Amino acid sequence: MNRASFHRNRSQFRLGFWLLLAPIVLWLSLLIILPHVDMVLVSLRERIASRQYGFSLDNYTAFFTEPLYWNTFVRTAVMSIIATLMTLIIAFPVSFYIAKVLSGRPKIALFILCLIPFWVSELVRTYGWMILLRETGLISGALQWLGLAGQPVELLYNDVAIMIGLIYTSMLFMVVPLVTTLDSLDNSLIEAGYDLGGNGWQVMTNIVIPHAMPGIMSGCIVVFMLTLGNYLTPTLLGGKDSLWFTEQIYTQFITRFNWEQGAAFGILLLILSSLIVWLGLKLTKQSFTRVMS
Amino acid sequence: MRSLRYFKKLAVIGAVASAVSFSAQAETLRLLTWGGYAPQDVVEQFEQETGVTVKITLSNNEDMISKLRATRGAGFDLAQPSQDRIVSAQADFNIYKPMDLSKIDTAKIIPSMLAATQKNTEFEGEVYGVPHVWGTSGLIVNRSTASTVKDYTDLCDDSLQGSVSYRLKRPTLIGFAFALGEDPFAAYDNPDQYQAILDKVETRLIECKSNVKAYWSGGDALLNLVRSGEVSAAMAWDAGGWKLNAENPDIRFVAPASGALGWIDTFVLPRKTKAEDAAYRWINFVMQPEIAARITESAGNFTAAQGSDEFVNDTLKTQFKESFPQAALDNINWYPPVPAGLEEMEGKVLDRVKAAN
Amino acid sequence: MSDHAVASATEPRVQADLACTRLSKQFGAFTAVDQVSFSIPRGAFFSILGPSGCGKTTLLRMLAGFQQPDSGDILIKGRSVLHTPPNKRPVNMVFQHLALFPNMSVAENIAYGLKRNGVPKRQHAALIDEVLTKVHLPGYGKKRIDQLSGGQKQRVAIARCLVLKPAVLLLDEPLGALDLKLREQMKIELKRLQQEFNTTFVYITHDQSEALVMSDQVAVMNHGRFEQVGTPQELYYQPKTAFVASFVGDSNQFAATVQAQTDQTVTTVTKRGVQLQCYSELALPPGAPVTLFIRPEVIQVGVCKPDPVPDNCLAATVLRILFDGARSQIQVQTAEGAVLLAALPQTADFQALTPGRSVYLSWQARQGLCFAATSPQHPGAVP
Amino acid sequence: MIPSLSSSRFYRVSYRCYVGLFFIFLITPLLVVAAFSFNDSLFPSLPWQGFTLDWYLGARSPRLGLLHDHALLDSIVVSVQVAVVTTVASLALATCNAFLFEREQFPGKNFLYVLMLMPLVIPGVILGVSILVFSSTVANWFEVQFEVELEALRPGLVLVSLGQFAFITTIATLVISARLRKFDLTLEEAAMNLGASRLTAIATVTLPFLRPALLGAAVVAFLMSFENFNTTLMLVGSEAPLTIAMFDRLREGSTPVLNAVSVLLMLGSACLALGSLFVQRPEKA
Repeated sequence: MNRASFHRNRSQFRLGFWLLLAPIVLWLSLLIILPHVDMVLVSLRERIASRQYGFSLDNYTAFFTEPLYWNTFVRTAVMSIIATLMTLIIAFPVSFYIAKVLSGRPKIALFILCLIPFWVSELVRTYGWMILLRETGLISGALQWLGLAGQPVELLYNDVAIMIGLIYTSMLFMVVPLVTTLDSLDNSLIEAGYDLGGNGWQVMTNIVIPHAMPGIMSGCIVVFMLTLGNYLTPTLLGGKDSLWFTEQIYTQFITRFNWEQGAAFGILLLILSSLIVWLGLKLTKQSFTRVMS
Repeated sequence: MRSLRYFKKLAVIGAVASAVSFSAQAETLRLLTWGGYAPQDVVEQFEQETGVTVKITLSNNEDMISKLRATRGAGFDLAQPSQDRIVSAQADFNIYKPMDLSKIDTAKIIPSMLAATQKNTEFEGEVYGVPHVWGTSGLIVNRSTASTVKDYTDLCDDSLQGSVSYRLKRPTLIGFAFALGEDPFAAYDNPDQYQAILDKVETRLIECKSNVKAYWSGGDALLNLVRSGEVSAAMAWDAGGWKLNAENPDIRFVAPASGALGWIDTFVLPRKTKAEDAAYRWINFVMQPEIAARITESAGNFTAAQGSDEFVNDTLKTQFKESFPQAALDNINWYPPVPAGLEEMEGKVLDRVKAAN
Repeated sequence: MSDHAVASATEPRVQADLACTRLSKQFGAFTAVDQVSFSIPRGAFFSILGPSGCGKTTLLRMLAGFQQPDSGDILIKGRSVLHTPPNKRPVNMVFQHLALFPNMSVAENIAYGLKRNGVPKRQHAALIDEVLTKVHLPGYGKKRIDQLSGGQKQRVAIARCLVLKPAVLLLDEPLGALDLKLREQMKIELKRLQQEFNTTFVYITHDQSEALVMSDQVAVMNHGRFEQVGTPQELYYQPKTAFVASFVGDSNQFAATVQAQTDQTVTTVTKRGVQLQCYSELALPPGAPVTLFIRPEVIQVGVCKPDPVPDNCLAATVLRILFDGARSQIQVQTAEGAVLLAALPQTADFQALTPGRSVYLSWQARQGLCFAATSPQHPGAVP
Repeated sequence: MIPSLSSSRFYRVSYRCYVGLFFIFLITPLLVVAAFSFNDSLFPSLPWQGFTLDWYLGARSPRLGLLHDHALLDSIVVSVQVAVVTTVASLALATCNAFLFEREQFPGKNFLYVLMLMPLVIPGVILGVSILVFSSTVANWFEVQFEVELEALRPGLVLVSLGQFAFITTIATLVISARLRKFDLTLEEAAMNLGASRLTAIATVTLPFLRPALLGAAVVAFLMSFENFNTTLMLVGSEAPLTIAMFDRLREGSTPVLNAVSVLLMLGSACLALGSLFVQRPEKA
């Protein structure tokens, strides 16, 4: 009847339970919780003199009083949201095509084709875009050859380049959950939608999208997190104006040796990301655990 | 059952791999250095002569300090930060170990440089650095497209829209300060005055921003920018300029009118160095004139090794003389040690420049 | 009410392969198995029949060791196995969905238990061949599970257990997933196997036909208790409770009140006012509410009034014909409005029967059963 | 919309074009990287200077090819070591987690589950930073209190592996849990019924059932570790894994030897991905 209870009420399995519980607790506490607690503590410290530190909120006030940090923060968030939405818009028709239009061998082939580029390091992918977009790169060359540009065009080092890089790099994490949820949608539901007089748009908004919502949200969350936390793409593709919050964190840690400020930024980024994810889930009425697993 | 065996196999491989990777090898010299300072042939010769394996990590000043800061001076056996960045880092983070000059063949080092480094790297009565490679930061100019550039501020000339590059790091601030008629080094000990200079530089750099194609961060990246013609004038190291000059005579390294910025990269011992002997052996090895000359050829910069010039090829010597007539040589502004706290002020300026539109 | 059902089997006999005494199991406030006692003689085919949720699966899982009883004892070959873990009990189980290991071949599935029980490896092949021959699957050892048909899987699942020569084989509705034809074949096959291996089978099912066809003894279980234990014939012809009467076989059911009782013949009046004669072993006071059970096949259908008039005779109109070959039935309505099902006689007279015709229904009082209406009714039958 | 519903030819053709464009978008950067690894030029951009294999075979600087570039080759070895350790560790823990979440009931289970998912919503850089900060705190404390130097807690391969392990475990747990959820528990009971102890039942029945998921998770974990950058960047010590080594070179503006490494990576990843598909296929048939 209740199978789980059978495993529970046998004393010999209690030991097994603790043995299963111990590693996960160790993992989460030592590698996730305590480090973040410690990061909060460090962020509340300030260098008073050489090798002397004291409690202070300055690292946070610096964030709020220095418009630069604010701007970077907002810019990162806004660009991440835009990149996430654009990834969704680009990926959805393709996912739908793979999940619903195709079947059998072409379907598997196309799905794998979707995945393979992403088994390659993000660095390589970004590198590819650098080669394509730079002034002496392929696209610029092609434009000149076609006579569409009279002189080399610089396509690298601007926000569009960052956006392309971000979307490209996140695509997999959108396509996979979308294909999975769309695949689980019974074709007859779509047929029924038409049969009952719906048009394409209505069927899409009333049947397909509500069904795919968990997949959409899970894709969006993962893509958003990856984008927000991306360091490579904005650094390599972004130009002289490119500002990314992770870059700020990196700079504080590596270039300025200012761990205290970096830790404060880290905490702020974490709060920001949690807040946006939470808002997204609230707006779409999805549950975190359901969406993520 | 098969999968069990599979995992056992995996586990064994994993264990072996980790044992190999994580066990510290005593006879290894882990060198934290700049690109070109430890060319492959020199390393091979050293390894053959001493039996010590050399493991190289390429880095720059900030990276070096931050890596050593994170490890509190462990993980590497010998590092090569610039002489002006040693004392403040030592004061804040205690990451270095005093140098035992008696173990170094000081006769092989140019005395004036040794003395200067000794003075600049002294902290609480101990000396931390010995000089190795020295050079300057100045301007790389493509004469066919940017012949007007004579000083740092000329990079802001309207004719150079979108074809200029420099690093968004402290040398740029210092260089511009000199070009704007200030003496930032004199203001090192006066934060208010220094801030005023920085403000001035900041304004200028922000005005100048539309000229910038990209801020470079690695030497070769800049070379590629100039080489491909994407950038026609840049603030950069002399060695890069000479390298490009050899490929394309139109490109030259120019000592700016307000003076090139002179730096000396040193040898320092991280506090928890595990191969101190090997480190001293390496220092003495690379300071031999012939070896030092080979490093000069690879790095493009001259070393502090006595008499190595003889072994350096003529092209480099000619290039050096072209870029540095006596007046320019005398005009070099050598970096004094950076007092702690200054870099934070500079950092904020750099951030604001980056953020400006 | 069910106490008498188990009275004959409370004390385990020495001969019994399996015996339970006052076995109980609670899940929170819910009593799944309530003081069940029984014993099964060696080599018997014993079925436990009951609706889903009656506790039969829980009972079986306690026998297999997957669930600990709250109280009571389980004896296998006279020894208590309460503290024996499932893998050490001399019982084996054929699971509802068979639980064949999909990653192993047929032979590997059968060898699994041999390996665990320390049978030397060199004997495996012979044992496997032998058992596969007995289940009529010779040479199937190399096949993968997903290459087998439903019936073949059944046999492998049984072979996998029987090769271990268990004292008792437990079967948890193993035919549930099969289609009707195959199920009919497997019933016969199971019976044959049980006789060939001469092993005690404990078979649980909610399908009365499976239980009746195969079993030597059937226990009807409801709400955690055994309502009645007996041979299939006893259950069918002499149900001891209303539940057994309704659960075993088809019945027309009527709620009625007692008018009078003479000996074992009871005169009742249904809610619609039809007077019917029934049989009851128990004394029922006049006015007591009762439930009547009349099986469709005992009802004689005639086009004219039978003579002499039997104990019960009703005039009715044919509502519809439910044609099902040999099992065809007619649905009729009496003048009072009561609806009944009756077996359609397979004679030429009735070939042309059409709805709207008048017929006479008749049966003897002994063929109608009557129980005090306290037990909840079986939901299947509509009066 | 779906094939069973009729649609206009224009719609179908334009839909197909869109999907085609999408795949061109996906594949072009990789093709370009691969193509330029054969360009006879010192840096990977136009003009095309002719075909060469120098970036694979070249023995002398500046045309130092991949096969002679010891620094790059070493970093590949480092990456493989880290990836193997991370994969084995995260798979072991993930399997435990899957059993814990799928089989056990305990107070606070939901909370623990949410906590287990957290690494998915922590940016990699922050994860790296926090582990760096914490391990430094611990190591410094030991140094001050006991004058012991815990080298493992200083940036280096141990921390890199731990950092990657911290989030890869979550992904592996999700993959393995999903498969374990589909496992019919009666199979384990059947095994016990046939005489197996609980552990034997798990080893002989449950783990073989999980095998495709374990393999899949292993491939994913290996690749994620191999290509991880954000977390590794903050934790790396004297030995750099490939992504870090490549990043350093990229910042420096390196030669097309980077393209050559990339081609190697693509081939390796493709083999691994296809191999894992091949391994999983019979299970689905």
